[in-house]
Amino acid sequence: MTGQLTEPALTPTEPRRLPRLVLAGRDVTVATAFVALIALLVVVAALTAETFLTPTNLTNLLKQMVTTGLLSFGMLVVILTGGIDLSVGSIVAFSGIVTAGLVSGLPIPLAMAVGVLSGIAFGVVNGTLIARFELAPFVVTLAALTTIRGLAFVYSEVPIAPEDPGFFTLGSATAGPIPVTTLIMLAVFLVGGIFLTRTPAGRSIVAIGGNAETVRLAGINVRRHIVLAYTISGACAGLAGVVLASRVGIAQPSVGVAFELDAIAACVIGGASLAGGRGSVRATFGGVLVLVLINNLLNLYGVQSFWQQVLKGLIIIAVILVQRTNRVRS
Amino acid sequence: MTGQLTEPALTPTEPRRLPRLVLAGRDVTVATAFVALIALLVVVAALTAETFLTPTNLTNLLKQMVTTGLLSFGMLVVILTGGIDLSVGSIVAFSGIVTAGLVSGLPIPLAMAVGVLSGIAFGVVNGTLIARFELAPFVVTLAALTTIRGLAFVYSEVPIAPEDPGFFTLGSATAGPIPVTTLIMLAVFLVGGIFLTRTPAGRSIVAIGGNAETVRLAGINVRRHIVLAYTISGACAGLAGVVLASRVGIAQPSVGVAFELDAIAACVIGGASLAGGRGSVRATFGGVLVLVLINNLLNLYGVQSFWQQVLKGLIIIAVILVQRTNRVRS
Amino acid sequence: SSGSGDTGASGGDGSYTIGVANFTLGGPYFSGMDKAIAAQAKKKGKIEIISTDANGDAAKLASNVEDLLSKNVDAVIISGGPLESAPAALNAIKSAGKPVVLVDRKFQTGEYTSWIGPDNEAIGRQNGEFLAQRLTDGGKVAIIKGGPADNSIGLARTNGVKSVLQGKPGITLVEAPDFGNWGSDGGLTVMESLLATNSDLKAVFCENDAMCLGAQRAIADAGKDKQIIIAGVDGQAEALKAIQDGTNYVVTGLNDADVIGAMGLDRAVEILGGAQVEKDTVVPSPMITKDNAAQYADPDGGF
Amino acid sequence: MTLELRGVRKDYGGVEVLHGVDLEGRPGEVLAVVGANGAGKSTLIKILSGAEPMTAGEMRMDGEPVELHSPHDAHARGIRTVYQELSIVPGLSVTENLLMGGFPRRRGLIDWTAAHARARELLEGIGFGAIDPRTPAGRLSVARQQMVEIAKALVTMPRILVLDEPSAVLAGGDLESLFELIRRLRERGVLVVYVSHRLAEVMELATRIVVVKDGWVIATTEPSRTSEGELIDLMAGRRLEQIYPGRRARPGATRLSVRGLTRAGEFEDVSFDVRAGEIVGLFGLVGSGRSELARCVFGAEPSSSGQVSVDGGDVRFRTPAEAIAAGLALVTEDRKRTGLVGGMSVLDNIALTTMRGMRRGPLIDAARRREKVTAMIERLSIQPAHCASMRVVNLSGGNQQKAVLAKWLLTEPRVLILDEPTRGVDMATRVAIYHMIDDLARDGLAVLLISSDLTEVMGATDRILVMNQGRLTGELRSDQAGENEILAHAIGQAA
Ligand SMILES: Nc1ncnc2c1ncn2[C@@H]1O[C@H](COP(=O)(O)OP(=O)(O)OP(=O)(O)O)[C@@H](O)[C@H]1O
Ligand SMILES: Nc1ncnc2c1ncn2[C@@H]1O[C@H](COP(=O)(O)OP(=O)(O)OP(=O)(O)O)[C@@H](O)[C@H]1O
Ligand SMILES: [Mg+2]
Ligand SMILES: [Mg+2]
Repeated sequence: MTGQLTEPALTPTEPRRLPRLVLAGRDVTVATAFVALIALLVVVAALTAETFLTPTNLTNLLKQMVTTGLLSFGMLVVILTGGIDLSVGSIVAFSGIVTAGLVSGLPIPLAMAVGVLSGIAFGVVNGTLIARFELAPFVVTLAALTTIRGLAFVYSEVPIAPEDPGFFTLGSATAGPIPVTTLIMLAVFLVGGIFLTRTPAGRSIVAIGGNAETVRLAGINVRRHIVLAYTISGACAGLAGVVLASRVGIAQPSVGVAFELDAIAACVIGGASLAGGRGSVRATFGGVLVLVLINNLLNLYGVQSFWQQVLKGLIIIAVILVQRTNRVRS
Repeated sequence: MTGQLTEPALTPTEPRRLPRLVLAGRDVTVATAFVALIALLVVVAALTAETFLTPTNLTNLLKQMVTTGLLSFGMLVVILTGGIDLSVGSIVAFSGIVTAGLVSGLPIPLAMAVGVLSGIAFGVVNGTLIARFELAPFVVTLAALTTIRGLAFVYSEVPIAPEDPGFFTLGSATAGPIPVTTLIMLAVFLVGGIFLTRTPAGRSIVAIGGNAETVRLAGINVRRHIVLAYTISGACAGLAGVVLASRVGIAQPSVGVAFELDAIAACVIGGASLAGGRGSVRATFGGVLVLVLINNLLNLYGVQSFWQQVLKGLIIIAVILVQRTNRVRS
Repeated sequence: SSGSGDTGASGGDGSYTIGVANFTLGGPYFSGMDKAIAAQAKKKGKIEIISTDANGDAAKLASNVEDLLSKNVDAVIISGGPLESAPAALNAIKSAGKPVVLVDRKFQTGEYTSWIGPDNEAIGRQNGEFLAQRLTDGGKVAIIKGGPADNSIGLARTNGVKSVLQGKPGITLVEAPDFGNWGSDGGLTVMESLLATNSDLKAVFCENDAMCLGAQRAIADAGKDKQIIIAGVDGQAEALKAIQDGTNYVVTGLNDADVIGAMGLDRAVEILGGAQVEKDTVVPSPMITKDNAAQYADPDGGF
Repeated sequence: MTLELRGVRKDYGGVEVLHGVDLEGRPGEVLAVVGANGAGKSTLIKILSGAEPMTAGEMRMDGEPVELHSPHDAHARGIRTVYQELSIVPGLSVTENLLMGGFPRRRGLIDWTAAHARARELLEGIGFGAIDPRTPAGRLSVARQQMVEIAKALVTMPRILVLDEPSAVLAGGDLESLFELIRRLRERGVLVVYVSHRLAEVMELATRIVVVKDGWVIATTEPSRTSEGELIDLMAGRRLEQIYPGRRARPGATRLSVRGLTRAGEFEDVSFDVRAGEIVGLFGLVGSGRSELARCVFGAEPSSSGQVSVDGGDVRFRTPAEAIAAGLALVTEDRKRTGLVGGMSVLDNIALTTMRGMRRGPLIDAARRREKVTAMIERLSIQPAHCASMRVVNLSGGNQQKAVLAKWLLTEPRVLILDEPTRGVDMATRVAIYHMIDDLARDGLAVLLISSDLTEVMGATDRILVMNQGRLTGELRSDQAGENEILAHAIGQAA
């Protein structure tokens, strides 16, 4: 007798890991904890800073989350694939200055479309270099950060302030109490959420971050989806640039330095894994809220700028610590 | 014998594995290509920019690589573990300003030691948060970037220029034609190279980046080694801050913004994988050379500032493309 | 003081190579300065300019200066931007025995040959006085700073404003906790935060025009452009236009990169020609209001 | 669907690992491919599935020459493959892993309700109904993950189904479901290519058997015309006289003692001893908690209560380092995740546990390290023999397993815990491993052998512990225990 006997057919006694439901419920728990955290921040804010709940401040909050929000969604898509996009801040500058520059010659909507398109174009280039030539996302987008910033200055060294008041409309219009730009950002999150959870392309992007080889073996074009991810990020950055220029009323080639860091922070505060495959649209939006709330609160308390920086870093650490404890306790 | 043999059993002595050396030689090939690339850059530089080979310019080159070099070595150690350290630029600022601030009260070497120690302390905190609390390196060091920069300003909002000329000695002394600071950096690379290839701690750091769980099960304290990696990075950044302040003669709390990007770029140009486990000290040094050469050449050619940025990004892409082609062809 | 006239070089054949070391070109004021120097050199003829950019890195500035010296320039002009001092660079120039002219930024330490720049505190005082005149009934004045005191230019401007307004009856000062980072977008967000905490502001002073332009939008969005007036510094083209158009942007202090840059080059040439020159030259910064804005609005100016 | 391979060659960086393989298969056949570790089975399969191009040779389907440029090409032609290494996306649900290639949609969007329903239907249809399609695949046991992999290949009915060691991580009912499935696929005219080291199942399932050795096909036969013994001899290239060493236990003093060890939710109140010179088997069905137990004993995970001691004393190891210092070694069951550092060389991997001991001053004594590692490579005959500087991932599966073993033997342990050490290991290597364990035990080593392979547990040990749902349910002497008795304990139905 040399071979191995196969055991007689056994009833597949479900293993004893009954409390699996708790595990499966893990996401719910974390999400709840996260919502609780934001709620706590808001309540503390409302109780301690008298101006927090004033309409002006709430509108401010809504306005100030737009840029970070738009960039964060694009960043999330890229992070899900296991990549990163450091070039978004430079794209914001480029698309803004190009739009402002074109306003004198083109109809405003067209000029703005060109701004967004420039972001898309940069995204396609980033994505192609990363997917087609298999270069590290960090370096490619780092190089893009430098190059695109340079191009923004080459386009115009000086700020451009379009004369046409129509240029400001997008940035200053409100629908009821809510700024239109905020609505645009919310729409991006909404459509983006559906895209990531309900479309094959979105699911493929998530799956690629989990295990690209498996996705390739499933007959899905991995490269094309990676390009798509960077294109979405580029588009979001382009849109953010246009919105920001319209809101400020003046486009500067120097704007947007280090914007990528806030966007990445928002994703990670929202529980996204920089290794890819894990991250949620809703939680990322929560991350944006946390960041904006922190800034807003520190300002309302009148905390001095350097101490703001010190505290901001510490608060981010505290938030992800709380998050982690929750995840581990599951 | 009931089996029907279709072919006679062959003696398993076919000499089919001879060319293995080629495989083993793969690394050599890439390294050679990389050296060739740098040599090419130098030759092109020497032929096209007449001032390139002047002693002043060569000394300039040697001086200019110090900060990036020191930061890159520390960054490599962290990257090998699969992490990243975004806080190095802020540590440079903090250690510089603290050193300059202490010079009035302490002997210069002691003040400088405190500067380096501050870097070490930040590294220990980073490492502990990452290893002990299992937080994502990107976010921890991003938060540290913010906090430490804030602390540098809290320490002194205004720049500090020590009166004592002894403060400049470190930054301006030369040994023969070679600046002492360059020698310090070279020493760090040399000792660092031995550390990573020849000591248990160094090998453990490399292995952790490859598969931390395997390393833990092999009885190696993974956390301690991760803390060690960030400590080394912090120490390098602290040293870089001291050296920089001494060289410039004045310490500014705003110095060092985005320094981390060049350090990371140097590592990746040198073939390090941001996923950890892969990277070499020599190639990272090559990466530093490439970056410094690019800057120097663009200056010598008198390329206009913004075009320099544009080109710098494109050249980085080109370099990693060439590198990759070589690796794939192997 | 010496003007920006076409005096030409008074020694040799008047052909020189002059190195320009910029700390950064990443702001319109600084790139304007660089261009003004080059333009003036071209106007003079026979002068070659080698311009470098340190990209905001003090060590690189030192390297760039060493680099310029190795190319054997006759003089160096340093546009130090927010840099407080550059001992290594100044020492290198000194040991090479070359003259160095500082434009805009006067270094706190180290030896230089000559400095040409504005009196920032005076600009601040000027703004303060104008605001005091306008706010006869008193009111809250906000101050938006560009960055930390590690850049003493801004500090000097703010101190100037404060020195006038502090103690004026009925006037209170509010300093924004956050910095506007010298940009319009920063000015906008800081102003928004200010408006949330201080709805009763009567005026706002920003350490430069770029931030004022952002603040102006925030004020307009909040519908308070009738309530709040704005004061800035620099004379940026868009600011001049806003002042000329009679908006709530009421005043700025001219800190003209064109003038300073041109004077800086002239000064370097004079020194090379062996002339005895004033060590420090303060370039007057006229106050610009609706009344005189048209006269300074220069459609072709670099800035 | 007939499949033909003619003169297929493959080299990796100049090293030829297949030397002109010919293969033929017809619809309704189960073509078993057997061979020693590193013989080239997986390589052959990668070529079949379009994952790797062949260096030379030809592939024909129904007489038509075909060229596969990608796995996608293979899919399009009805070839589906289940690889040796698991390749699920752990973060995604079972449903998504299954339907990744094409989801049911409504108005352009994925219809998740329909998708889950379809996944459930699919799993039930192939006898894997115990898997909940909504669970994230990464949370399933390794066995269940493997079943998901198999189900994935059957989402659209393939014409050729290639299975690379599908049974290596399956046992009991799961395994039976798989065999049933393969029989049904045969009936539907699918050509099944089946790679396995378990010759009993090969004899049971296969219609034809192809023996691969060192990159050549050395024999093609049928179950009715051969025997397990003959196959083993063919694969090994020599006669294997005795699979299991004849053991006569003369155990010494107690080496490893576990008392009342509990880890909440995983296992409870486990007590046992292993004595010097003894080989104790730990049998149980997949998921019975054996691996968890081993990890807790080793200090890799905290336990809730209880004691572990080596050579006396009451301790509980808090870290693997403490356990190793006390003389414990653990060969884990999942070499890819917990046994190897894939990107490093074989040398670095084998030396990982002993770096600190091999120092001269602060530096590693490179010469001594190489010498020790080379000796161990030789002793375990890890192939290829000069593999020290190769990246460990480029070894074949069985040789990787040996590298893990080598790493632990270098620590000269007093207690060796082996968790499924022969999973995916060929018979000749197994025999080597059994004899090696036996030798080590004779020198006084205490061995705990965790296995889901009943024959192995009965043949290679002195004593058998049986585990069921986190509790020890039986203890038997190997030479007296019967299969049914052991299994009864394993399913908790012993009298
Ligand atoms: N990517 C690779 N690079 C270099 N050599 C490789 C690579 N993949 C496989 N090999 C070599 O090819 C040979 C055949 O390996 P293969 O994985 O096909 O063996 P196998 O028969 O499947 O063995 P096992 O039973 O252990 O799984 C081995 O010697 C292996 O080292
Ligand atoms: N929480 C978990 N999530 C995912 N997989 C798990 C989890 N816990 C255990 N596993 C896996 O499930 C398998 C069952 O492990 P366990 O130790 O409970 O049983 P076992 O008797 O050793 O079974 P096996 O024969 O599979 O090793 C292991 O391979 C382990 O990796
Ligand atoms: Mg195999
Ligand atoms: Mg197990």
